[in-house]
This record gives sequence, C-alpha cells and structure tokens, in this order.
Amino acid sequence: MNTALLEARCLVKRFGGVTAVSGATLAVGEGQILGLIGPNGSGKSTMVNLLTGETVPDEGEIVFAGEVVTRLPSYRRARLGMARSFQMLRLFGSLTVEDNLVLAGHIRMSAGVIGSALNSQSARSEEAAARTRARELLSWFELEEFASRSVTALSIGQQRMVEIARGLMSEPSMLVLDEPAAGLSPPNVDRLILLVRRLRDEFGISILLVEHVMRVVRELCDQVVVLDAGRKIAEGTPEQVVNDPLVIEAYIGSGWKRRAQA
Amino acid sequence: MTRLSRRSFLTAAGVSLATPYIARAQSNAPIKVGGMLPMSGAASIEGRQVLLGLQFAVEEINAKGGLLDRKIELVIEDDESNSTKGVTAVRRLIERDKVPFIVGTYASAVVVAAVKVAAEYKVPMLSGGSTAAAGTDQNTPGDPWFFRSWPDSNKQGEDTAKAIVEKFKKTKVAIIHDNTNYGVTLADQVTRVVTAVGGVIVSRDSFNAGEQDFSSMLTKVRTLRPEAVYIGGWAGDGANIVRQAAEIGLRAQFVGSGSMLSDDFIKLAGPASEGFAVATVFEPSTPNPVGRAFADRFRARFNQDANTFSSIGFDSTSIGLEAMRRVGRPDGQEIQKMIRGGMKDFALAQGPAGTTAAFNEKGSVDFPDFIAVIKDGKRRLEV
Amino acid sequence: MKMSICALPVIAGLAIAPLGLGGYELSVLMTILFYVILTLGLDLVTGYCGQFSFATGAFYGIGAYTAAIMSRDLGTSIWWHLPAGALVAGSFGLLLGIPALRLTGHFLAIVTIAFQTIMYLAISQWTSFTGGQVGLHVESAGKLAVFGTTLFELGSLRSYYWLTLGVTTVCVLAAWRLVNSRLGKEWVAIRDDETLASAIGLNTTRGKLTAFVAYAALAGIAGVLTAHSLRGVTPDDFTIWISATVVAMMMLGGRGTFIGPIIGAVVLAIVPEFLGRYAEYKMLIYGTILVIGMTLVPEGVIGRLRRSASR
Amino acid sequence: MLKLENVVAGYGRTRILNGVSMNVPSGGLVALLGGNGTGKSTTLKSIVGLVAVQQGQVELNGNAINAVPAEERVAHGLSLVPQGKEVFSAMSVEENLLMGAFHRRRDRKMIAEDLEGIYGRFRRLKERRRVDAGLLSGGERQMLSIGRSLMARPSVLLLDEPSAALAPRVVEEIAEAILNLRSLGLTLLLVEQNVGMALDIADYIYVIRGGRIAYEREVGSGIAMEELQEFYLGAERH
Amino acid sequence: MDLFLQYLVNGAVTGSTYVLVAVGLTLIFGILGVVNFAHGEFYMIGGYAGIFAVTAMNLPLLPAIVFVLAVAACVGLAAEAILHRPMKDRDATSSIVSSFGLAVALQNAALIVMGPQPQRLNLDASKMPLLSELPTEFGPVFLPHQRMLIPLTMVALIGALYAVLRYTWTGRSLRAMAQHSTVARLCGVRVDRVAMVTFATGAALAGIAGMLMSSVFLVYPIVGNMIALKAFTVVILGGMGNVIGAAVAGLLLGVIESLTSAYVSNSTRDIVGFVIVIGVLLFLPNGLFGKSVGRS
Repeated sequence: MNTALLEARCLVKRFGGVTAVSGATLAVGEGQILGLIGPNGSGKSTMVNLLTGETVPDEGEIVFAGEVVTRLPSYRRARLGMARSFQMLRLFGSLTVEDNLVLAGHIRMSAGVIGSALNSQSARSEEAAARTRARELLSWFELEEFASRSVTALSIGQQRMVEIARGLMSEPSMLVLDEPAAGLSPPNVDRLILLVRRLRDEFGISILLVEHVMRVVRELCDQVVVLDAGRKIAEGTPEQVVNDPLVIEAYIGSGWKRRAQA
Repeated sequence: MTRLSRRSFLTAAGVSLATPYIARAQSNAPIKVGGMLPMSGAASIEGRQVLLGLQFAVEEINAKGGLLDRKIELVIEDDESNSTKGVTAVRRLIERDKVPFIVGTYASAVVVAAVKVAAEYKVPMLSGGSTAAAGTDQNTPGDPWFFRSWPDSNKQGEDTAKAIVEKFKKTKVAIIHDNTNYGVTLADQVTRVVTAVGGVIVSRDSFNAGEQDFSSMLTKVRTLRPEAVYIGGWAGDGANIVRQAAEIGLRAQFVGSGSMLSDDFIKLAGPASEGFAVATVFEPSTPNPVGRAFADRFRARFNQDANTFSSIGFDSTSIGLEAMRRVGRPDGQEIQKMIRGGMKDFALAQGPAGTTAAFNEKGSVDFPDFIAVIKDGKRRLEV
Repeated sequence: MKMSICALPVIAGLAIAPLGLGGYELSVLMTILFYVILTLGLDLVTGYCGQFSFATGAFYGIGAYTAAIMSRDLGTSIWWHLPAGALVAGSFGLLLGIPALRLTGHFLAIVTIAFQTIMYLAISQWTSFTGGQVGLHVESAGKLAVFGTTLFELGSLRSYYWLTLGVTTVCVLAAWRLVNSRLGKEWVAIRDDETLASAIGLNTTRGKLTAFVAYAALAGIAGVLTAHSLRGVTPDDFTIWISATVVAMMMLGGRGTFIGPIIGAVVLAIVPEFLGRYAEYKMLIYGTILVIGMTLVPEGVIGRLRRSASR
Repeated sequence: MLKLENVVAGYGRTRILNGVSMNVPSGGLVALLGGNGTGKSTTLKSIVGLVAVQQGQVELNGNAINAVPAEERVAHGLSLVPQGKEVFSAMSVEENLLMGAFHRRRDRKMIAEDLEGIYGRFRRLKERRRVDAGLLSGGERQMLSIGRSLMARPSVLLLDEPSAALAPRVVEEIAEAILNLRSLGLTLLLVEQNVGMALDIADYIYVIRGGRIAYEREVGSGIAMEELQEFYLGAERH
Repeated sequence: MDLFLQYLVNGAVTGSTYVLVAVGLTLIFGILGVVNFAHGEFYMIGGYAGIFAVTAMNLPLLPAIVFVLAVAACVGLAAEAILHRPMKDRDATSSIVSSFGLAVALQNAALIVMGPQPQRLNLDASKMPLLSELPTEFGPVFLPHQRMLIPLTMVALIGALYAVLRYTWTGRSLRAMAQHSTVARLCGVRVDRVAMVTFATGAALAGIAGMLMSSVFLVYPIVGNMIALKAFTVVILGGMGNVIGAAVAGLLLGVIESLTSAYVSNSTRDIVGFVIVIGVLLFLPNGLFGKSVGRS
C-alpha cells in the first residue's frame, strides 16, 4: 500500500449507553479496494456514516485527501472527492435518471446559483458539459436509453448502477459502496463485480466496499477489515480473513465444531 | 340580478374578453343605493344590526312612494372586514350598480381604504358604524367624502372622561384598553381629559382583542385602588373584564366604550354589569323625540328594540336619501355637496333633542354623548 | 419552451383586458394576480423544497408594510418599494429559514404558525410604527416616466393593473427560471432526500435558505402591489386566513408542479365572486378542500393528471 | 404445524424472499440459519404478518393464514420474540409480561397463574418486577422478551436471533432457557446467526441464502463445517 | 410576596386549561405520530356543547359533563377517521395539512352555525354541592369557586387518565403502542382501536377544558386558535409525546404568562410563549425535560 487516501484512527461512537464503534482504525490506499465486513450489529453502518460525515465521532480522527475531515458535514467531504452509494437504494425519485446524475455534478460547477438562475453563458455551457458527462457515464453503464426516464421506472439492478454512476459524476477520488450487491440477482452480482473492477482500473478510484455477499468481497477486495462489536478483529487479504478463527467465530459462533462434527 | 350579471361577466371575460353590455337604467327603474357592511366574519354581528337600520330607512321611503318618482333598491356588499374585499366591493357598487352614495362600513380600517376609491369616483360614503377618528381624519377638511353623523372616538373618549370626573366624581382612574386603534385612541383621550380636570391615571394596561384571562392584570389593578376603571374595546372583552374584576373583588365605577352598549354585554357580564356606565349616541328611551319616534316605528316593524347600531344605519341612510331628494337626481358629486352643507335642518334620531345633520368640515356631527348606566340588567339613560 | 408558447396568449389577453373591462373586473383580476404570486412563492418553498410554511400572510404583510412605511417616512415611490419589499420580506424569510435548518415537518409547521402569529400581533400592536389596527395610508403609485415623458399615471386603475400584470409576469418568469435552474433542482433534491442531497455534495443549508428567501420575497412583492392597490395597509389583510387560503390554492392545484398552483390560485380566487351571498362559506369550503384534497388527491389536481399521464 | 410454501415477500418493489419453503413439525425445534441480509428476519416477519406475502402460502395447523392481520395472529397461537431484545422500556417488567397476555386479557385468573409460572422460570424477572424494562441488562431483556411471548400461551414460538450481541456466558443461559421451553410442548422456530448455538439445541436446520432455502439437514446427520462456512463466508467448495 | 402568590395561583388556573388541551395533543402525537392542528376546535366544540347541555337541555352539572365528554369523543372519532385512518401509510406532513384544513373548516362552520358573538356558559360554581363548602381564601390568595373548578377538574381528569394508562388493559395498550408499535401489534394490540381511543380521549379532555373555561371566560368560533397554539407551545416545552412533561409545562406556561402580565406588560403575555417555544425548538428540540417518551 502506498499513501493512504482515507485514514480513520481510533474512532469511537456511542449512542446513549451503547458503543457502536469502539476504537476502529482503517486506511484506504490510492487505487485500492478495501472491504469492510462484519456480522450484523458489528458497527459497519455506523462506521460508514462516520467516514462519510453523516454522524460525528465522539473520539478519533478522520483524514481524507490530506485534510482532517472529522467534523466536516457530508457535503464538504463530497466536495473533497468522496462519493457514496447507500445500503437502501437512494435516488431522487421525482427526477429523471439524467437529472439525478447532473445534480451530483453541481459541486464541480463554478458558476454560482445566481448565475445559474440568470442563465448566464458560463452557467449554460457548464450545464451542457454536465449533461454530456452524464450521458457518457450512462452509456458506460449501458443505461443511456433510460436517461430521460424517471428513476422509479428502473429495475433495482439498474437503479444500483445509476447510484454508482451518480457517484462518478462528481469526479471523486474515492467511492464508498454500501452493500451494492444487496437485492441483486446472481447475474447482476456478476455484472457488478466486473463493473467495480473496471471502475478502479479505468478511473483509478479508491473504493471502500461494505458488503455481505462474500463472493463480491473475495473477488474484488485487495484488503479486508473485519469488524465485530465495534472493534476491528482482523485485517488482511480476503483469503486470510476468511480463515481467521476469530472471524469465523464472530460469524458463526463458538463451539460449532463440537456439534457439527459429532 | 346582480349575481346574474356578475356571472355573465366572468364567463365573458374567460371566453372572449368581450365587454358585457349593460342596459342603461330606464327612467322608471328603481334607483340603487349602496350598502357595504361586514356580513361574514367576526364583525358580522354588528354588521347585521346596522343593516336593519339601512333596510328600515329604505322601506319607509318606498312605503311613501319612493324618491324622485322611483323606487329605491338597496344593494348590499359584504366586505368581510377586509380592505381588499372592501375596495373591490366599492368598485362593484359604483361601476355595476351605479349607486350615488354608499352607506358603509363598520371596520374603520376598511373605511380608510374604501373611501379613497369612492372619492375618486365622486361617490360619498356615510359611516355604517365606524367611529374611529381615522375615518374622518383622512378627509380633506372642507371637502369630506366620508361622513359620520355622530361624534368620533376622540369625542366619545372625552365625553366619557368628563362623565367619570364630573358626573361620578371619581378622580383615581385605571385604564384598560385593547390594542386596536379604537381602544388606543379612546384610552389616549380619557387620559388627556382626566388629567386635564385634575384626575389621576393610576394605571394603563393594554390587551390583545380576544384575550381571555385578565385575572393577573386585574389583581395588579386592584392593589392600586382605583375609584373608576375605564375599559376601551369590544363588548365581549369588556364583559369578560367586568366579570373577572367582580370575581376578584375589584370594586370601582366601571365605565366602558360605546361598543359595549349591546345587550350581549349585559348577558355575558351577568350581575357584574350592574352600575356599568357607557357613552352612547342612542337608546330607545332617548329624550330625542325623533329618536323616540324611530324607536317606536322600529319596534312595531321588527318586534325588537332599536339599538345604537340600527339607529346609526337608519340615520346614515336617511341623510343620503334626503340629500338625493334635495339634489333631485342620483348624482354622487351633487349629493356630497348637499350633505356637506345643505342638511343642517335635517333632524337625526341620534343625540339629544334637536340634533341635526350639521356636518363639520371634517365630515362629522358634533353633539354630546349620553351616558347610559346599567340598572337591574337594563340600560338607563342619564342625560 | 412549450410553457412560454401557452403563456403568451394568456398574457396578451390579460394585457388587453382593461380595454374592455371596468374597475370592478380589474380589481378582481388584480386580486387573482396577487394570489398567483403568493401561491407560486409558497410552491417554491413547500412544493419544490419540501419545507412547510403557514406564514405566507406574514410575509405578504411585511412587504405591504415596507411599502407603507417607506411611503410615509421617505416619500418614495413604488419603484423603490418593489425591490425594498422583496428585500425586507426576503430577510425575514432568511430569519424563518434558520429554524428550518434544524426542524422538519410538524416542528417547522408550528414555528411558521408561531411566526405568523407574532408578526400579526406585532403589526397590529406597534401602533406608533405600523399605525395599529387602522393601518397606514399609502400614496398613490406615482407615474412611469421615461426621459421626462409620462407613459402612464399609475394612480389610474388601468395603468396600475398593467403594472401589476407586468410585475406578476416577471415574478412568474423568475420562479420558472428558478425551478428549472440548478437551484431549483437542488430544492427538489432536498425535498426528495435531504441526506442524499448532502451526500452528493449539495449545500442543503443554502438550498433551504434560498427557498425561504425566494418564497418570502415573492410574498413581499405581492404585499407591495397590494398596498399600492389599496392605497393603504391594515393588519387584518395579513392574517393566518391568507396563509390558509394560499395553502389551499397550492394543494388544490398540485404542490411541486409549476402550473398547478397558478391554476389553484385563479380558481379559488374567482370562486368567491360566484358565491354571492354564500361567500360566508368561503373559508369553510377552503378548509374542506384541504381535507378532501389531502385524502383523495394529495398530489393535487395537476399532480394527479401528470402522474396518470406518465403511466 | 407451521408450513411455508414458496413464500415470496419483500418491501415495496424490493423482493427479499424468492420462494421460501419450510416445515416446522409440531413439538420440533427448527433453526433457520443464514448470513446477513439473506432473508432470515423477513421470513419470520412474513410468518407473523408484519411483511405482506406476495406469493405462496403460510400455513398454521393446515390453515392458510396469509389474510389474517398481524394483530390477530397471536390469537392463532403464533408468537414472535423479536430481534434486538425489544421491550416496552418505559413500562415495568410486570407490565411488559402482562402485555404479552393482551389478547386473552379477560382471562384474569390464568394470567395471574402464568405470571407466576414465568417468574418461576426466570427468577431474575421476579426480583425486578417493578423495575422499568429500560433499566434491565441485555440478558434480562432477552428473558423478558421471551417471557412476554410465553404469556401469550402460543403453540408456535418464533425467536429472532436471541443470541445476538450477548456475552458468551449469557448466550449459554439463553440456549438453556430455549431448550427448557421444549418441555412446555411448544413448537419452536429459531432464527440464528450463531451456528454453534443452533446446532447445540435444534433438531433440524435450514440455511437461507439470497431469499431461498439453500441447504437443509437434520442435526446429527454429519453436517460438515466447510458446507456451513461457505454460506457465511463464501468459501469455495473444493 | 402575597401578590406574587396570587399571580402564581392565577397562572395555575389558566395553566390547568393548557394542561387539559395539551395532554390530549401530546397523546395523539406520541401514540399515533399525528400532529393535530384541529385540537383547539375540540376545545371550542366542548364549550358550545356545554352551553347547549346547560341552556337548551337544562342538564345538571354532572350529566352535562358526561354529555360534553360524549360529544367531544364523537368529534374525536370523526377526526380520527379523517386525519389518521386515510393517512396511515403517508408521511406525517399529510396529516399536518389535513388537520389545518379541518381546523379552518370547523371554525368557519361554527361561525355560520353559532354566529360570531362570544357566548358564556352560565354555570354557578358557588352553588355546587361540595365545591361551595370549600373556602375561597387561602391566606393572602383569593380563588373564587368558579375558578377553583378548573384546577380541580384538571387534577381529577389527569389523575383519572394516569390511572387508566397505568392500571387498565386499554391504558397499557396505549402506552405499549407509543413505545413500540410493532411489538404492541405482535401482542395483539389493534392499531385502529388504539387510534380511536386516543383521539376520543384527547378530544374529550380538550372538550371538557372548553366547557369549564367557557363558564369562566367566553367561547367563540375562533377561540381554539390561540388555545391550540398555547397547547402546541406546551407540548413542545414538555417534549413531544411526553404526558408528564405536558402537564408540568402547561402549568409552567400559565404561570409565566401570569407573571409576564403582572410584572412586564399584559400585551406581551401572548408573545412570550411563542418566543420561548422558538428558542426551545432551536436549542432543546427534545423539550425542557429531556428525552421524549414513546417514539420508536
């Protein structure tokens, strides 16, 4: 691993009396795909929310693209180059596919909102450029025919792709994918794996991948961090962590050998 | 008739924007006169009572064969106590119904907005209950387009203050008033006159119209031991205050503004209203023979007592109609000139005996208010 | 584009209307235009940006009183009042927008009602500044002169109607521009999913505040126009009933659509003129429209048509 | 006793279950295993009626109950111990238990008896009967949650991850308590992520993956670790 | 000092009305998540129903109270059918607009049916058995029977409500629904029944408040406006959905207003509550008493 693009140190987050994340540390290198896994309730979602800025940690520090972003709101992190998808699909339901993408391109526009409202020349050309880029991305994802359709008219798999395309609109250096395979059929999972790999290879983007579907993790991730009860219990290549006894115990509980082999 | 033409206008406007052609009134068709009052909303209770006065005046004229050989038709518009509505209503009355004068309205704020429009069309307005000085104060002195045939709120405040000090011989006065312009001007006037004649204002409190709980304010007033308490505001609030004052044992001579004349006040305040005094321009038991005759005829017609509101409506309408008769044609400008100076001999139902429609240069008629005192649940005039 | 083609004959028709209509009809048309501006403004903040407000009457009043007080204290004309009314009401809109940053849904609705009530009490009680219940007189609008040539006297109803129509057209165009600009899209994004909007880098704080400012400024402009049209202002013209009426107009037409609230405003402003002596049922009808509308067609008439068309 | 036939269910347009078929025999203790997001909880929710069944059928004692609203299924003998040790935190322990008997609230005498029965089974709940449930420890809450379900006098008890986020010692206690429930003649369906615990107490296991039953086997018939590991960690089968 | 005590008592009397109205409002929100802007109209209808019972039907006090309870509860049931049932699967904002519309419609219906003039309920508390035997002077504090009736009824009704919530199956099911609606459903609690009970109870409490207050104050069609705003203030101060919080905050607001009226200026008393509520919403969104109970 060369220099880390995103680094989180000793993050702690408590909700009432419950400590959801206690002292977790992770780093995503440039161009790396880092997997984040763990059983239910292990603190993955909280971790993602801390990294993307939806919640603020009680302790610890987050550095992204060389800046301390621990307390920055999510839109500021997005401007620094962090884009994300959501576990439960999140798209602007009343907008078209293309508008969903163009919105995400707003942060790369230099004309202010006033200029845009006045329909200035520069605003118009920027808008046109954003639309071109949106179309390009959609064709990259083979979705261009849906550009002017409402997002709600798309299948779940297609919506997932729109979400990822939206992430790319803002020209991010890092993409946080929160369970992208959830709800996808096996062929769609295969497509997803191919796409994410191409994303990294063609755009050079770092990816933090939170995923349950182990096939996706094993095929994509360079490095995997395993959380359990808010702590990091293992880190390594997919092969290493899958065979780590601590990980196995976290996932399927203790004492299983005794009965299964009896 | 009016509704029909209105509908045809809107249809026409919506479809072709063609001007609806309105047939010119034929010479024997009724002359329309305008009435504009709050017929819905909170002030409609007063508005409806004023309306009875308007209707009664027109009925009596028509019973005598009408005016200028034509019948009189009263066209009523509801202003909802809202200026926007009021301005539209004035335009409608003048443009569509060609009324030569308008009796209206009750809310002073609406008067202020509406008179500007009426004056532009050269159509005079006669108050339909508005007493606040603001209505006549905006008139150009010497050329008023808004006429009020009784004294304004300043005069009412002054008369009340004089009654407190001279009639009831009370010099320590507490003032409670609502935050309406009416309440504020009355309070100002009472303050000025009471201090001028050597009285003391021990406290002055204001409240928002419609407020319910006065106990703490009255508790505080009680500790100041006023001899008289003056209340300026609407009848409901006044009744509430008088009753709550009795409950907490605040004993003093209570005096209220003219708006508290209604029988509702006595009903709402209950026994606490005994001894309550109020300035007024009319009572059915008035010593004014014109007023007394009006009260008798009114009672015979509607089987209920006339009150200040109906007398106001009656007088305003009668003045307008009589001025039109004297002018000889339904011409707003001529009628205004006539009311301005030519009616000094026309006797009114309001005020003391001999009160006439002698308008001053601001468009108001000056006469001393009566003081009515509530005894055994009835108002008694004390001249 | 399609929109402007449809709008042109309507505007042209409205522009030649005074040639055939009298003062009463023009009064009614002007009232409709005021409500169009108010409803459009509310649609920006509620329909497009998803922030509830029951304070339209307050901003309307702030605009009107700005005109009245400037006219009284500075002797200025309507040309100053229009931008000033928009600015002052817009500033108050910014103020009310601040709670909206932290509150949503019902909490925000309650704050806007409280704001409406406080503004009404302040306007009606601060007698020395606002004239109290009787209100203030506003000088006639003056004249429009170019290079010393008087084009028309705004004191006349007909000219004033044209001015109102012109300002309304500008407001409608500005609103149209706004909802189709980046900012408008950001408002929709905030309404659809605020978390997501923030996650893709949109400054939701700015989005909400601008929506509130635009809403309040439009209501302020309507207030200035009304003040000059009535040549006076009184507190009772800016009560919560105005807010209720405007909410009903927007909901009936379809919040979040552009043409819907305009149609809603036109229809509900004209209806009372037909009601005649049934006018006292007006608010009862509006209230019932809100209840039935929310139950049967929560997206409004135009919203429903659009939805069934897209199927 | 309880039977699922090709159940398809989900939230709105998102399908979670793509045809789940299961059978829980009377008096049996069946475990449903699976990784995160595979559809375990949704299966339970479709049984108790919290998620609408889009296709297929849920049968109880041979009768289809698809159309019975969730509120009424408890009266049919179905009771769910929900995930996350959910209790009415601002109500006392005893009130929580009473709520379990809500559907048979007229049965005063029996309720009093059953209450004593629960207290006898879970001593700690008796000690803390007047305490607000929000103040209980995790293990106590889980017991309260189970006790509340028992107060309904169910014929089939469904348990959703009773061992999640509990210390190993407490997990053993809970496992023991569940085993004891069999003596009441209850039919049990246990949803678990903790394979060890499930294998310790269940007679039959189902493994769900991608909204489908991917594996089922009787316990004791030689379940290979590699097989299970694949479902959880995706290890390739060699 | 003596005066101060009197002001406190005055405040507690008005505060008691706020409590009665606000507790229903907070129940409806806490259990069903409905923000009911038409709650003030329950108060208004209670006032008119009371006048009708006493004047037109000549009922004695207790039957009159029962009549008002019944009328208000029916209105509450109707409101539930309008504001809650069709909106169950929609977001909370639908019920906001709908209840706002209902408030407007009810006020204007009352304006048409009852007329705009204020009315008063002639109920002479000093002639009531038991009550009339109580003293009206407590040291320096003077409290007429008419007013005493209000806090007494408040304590009795809120006490009864508390007992019902605490010790009956219905009460427990309401609390259970507020704390965890899914688990409550699994226990066999029916949402629609709870919703009806909640609305009926909330409306009945507000209706009784309206009846009692119209014997001390007045009732008119838009009287509910101000009282609803006050109740919202109280609900927010006490924490949305928190019954005890609403009871404490209601008394507190009454006292604050009374003291404002006495020591600052009477005309600012209506504004002071709103200013506090905006401050609380901005800085303490969970109300003065911390956590909000019952939202899950």
